[in-house]
Amino acid sequence: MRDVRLLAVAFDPGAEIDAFSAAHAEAGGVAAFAGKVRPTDGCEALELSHYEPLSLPGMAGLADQALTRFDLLGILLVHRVGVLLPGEPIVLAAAAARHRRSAIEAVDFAMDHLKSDAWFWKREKRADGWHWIEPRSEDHRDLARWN
Amino acid sequence: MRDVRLLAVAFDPGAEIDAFSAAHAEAGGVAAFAGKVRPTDGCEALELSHYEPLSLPGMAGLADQALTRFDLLGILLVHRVGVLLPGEPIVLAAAAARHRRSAIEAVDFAMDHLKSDAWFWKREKRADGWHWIEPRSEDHRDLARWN
Amino acid sequence: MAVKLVFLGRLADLAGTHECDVADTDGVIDWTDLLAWLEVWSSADLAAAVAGEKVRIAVNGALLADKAALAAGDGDEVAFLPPVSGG
Amino acid sequence: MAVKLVFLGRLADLAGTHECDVADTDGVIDWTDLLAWLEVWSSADLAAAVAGEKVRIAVNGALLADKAALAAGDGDEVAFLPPVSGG
Repeated sequence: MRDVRLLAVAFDPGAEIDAFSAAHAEAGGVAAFAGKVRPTDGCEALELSHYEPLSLPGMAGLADQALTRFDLLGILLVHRVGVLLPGEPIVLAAAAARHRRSAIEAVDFAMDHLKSDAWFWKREKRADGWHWIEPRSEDHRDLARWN
Repeated sequence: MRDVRLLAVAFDPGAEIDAFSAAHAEAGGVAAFAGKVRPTDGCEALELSHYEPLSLPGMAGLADQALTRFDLLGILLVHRVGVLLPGEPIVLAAAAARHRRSAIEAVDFAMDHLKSDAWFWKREKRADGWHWIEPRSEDHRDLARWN
Repeated sequence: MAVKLVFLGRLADLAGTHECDVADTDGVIDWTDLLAWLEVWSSADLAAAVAGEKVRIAVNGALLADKAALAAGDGDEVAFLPPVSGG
Repeated sequence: MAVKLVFLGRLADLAGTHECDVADTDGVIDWTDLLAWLEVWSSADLAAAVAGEKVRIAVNGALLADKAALAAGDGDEVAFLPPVSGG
């Protein structure tokens, strides 16, 4: 089962994980990663923009890739768009599987792709205004692990 | 920060993950794995017994190992004991870190050790009575990855 | 009728807007027409940025393998996509 | 005074109980005494199981590297730990 959502309002990762786990009663476990806006480095707000004709199909395609590549019963990908405050959840990836290694690897895979291979642009508001966030070489190295 | 608990009553992994995430506001993300009793193969109940003079110090030592080995801000290990019904959560491992790879790897590490290197004995109730669960060679292979 | 242009990320800053219409088009706009139009409508900087090798182009949500092959007609949406941000 | 014995996992089934006391002990119980006591109190099967190389022993929560080095006195707790279950 694939559940892929772009949200313009705040969400609760724990509640999403519980609901996802309940929807996959037959799974032995659920792995998850929830990323949030770090309240550090003088970041006052984070804006996530996207191009929906690519972002949503891209997330759905990523979910399908994970379902094909790992032995999963289900996958959940939730991504915020819009302006977020420090501490707010940005992204949640969760995978349900009979065996824990499949679930953990699928979350690792999904996060590496969501972070650097999905159609999102981010800018940060600091005391001196908005700053675009560039691609990071670390993300590309992470991504290359799956080739 | 280390939070290690043995619980004799049911718990809610999503609520634990949210509380853990809130306690680590400075983390960029939280990775987690929640394992539950699978309602398959005719399992009617699962009993987890432990030897507390070893089980709780063992979990605390595992948490400390993870804190030393990975770049974490905190780790949460929760394990049920007693009789559990199908669908009930057995175990939750969560890690908070500045970077997602550290958090995901720490959860992977903690689960491999909790599953086969912790002082828990399990037996399953089936239609014909209780059956002890033996060690699995797959678990030992998973564990050997960290040596 | 018109071709709709959509600017993402820092290209929106450079263009001064998230989207605009290329109105009064007569038939199909190709890559050369588009760069010329952007230069007049906005700036040479925007045209150069859009032509940069790291900027991808999508027409109606489909990425172009080769930007020079662009051919957009009335009702089409052309999106300019700079490199996405890291985690 | 007594030495407390604790049986974990399937050893509890074999012993018929989770724990018992070795009462009226006079000084220290060593490995040979213990096996002899288990055989009389329960069965040769239990003594053989406890002596099995996969069964670990802890005294007051500290694992013994060598079971033959066991030395338990009044008030001590000796736990018999079979291999733990898999995931």
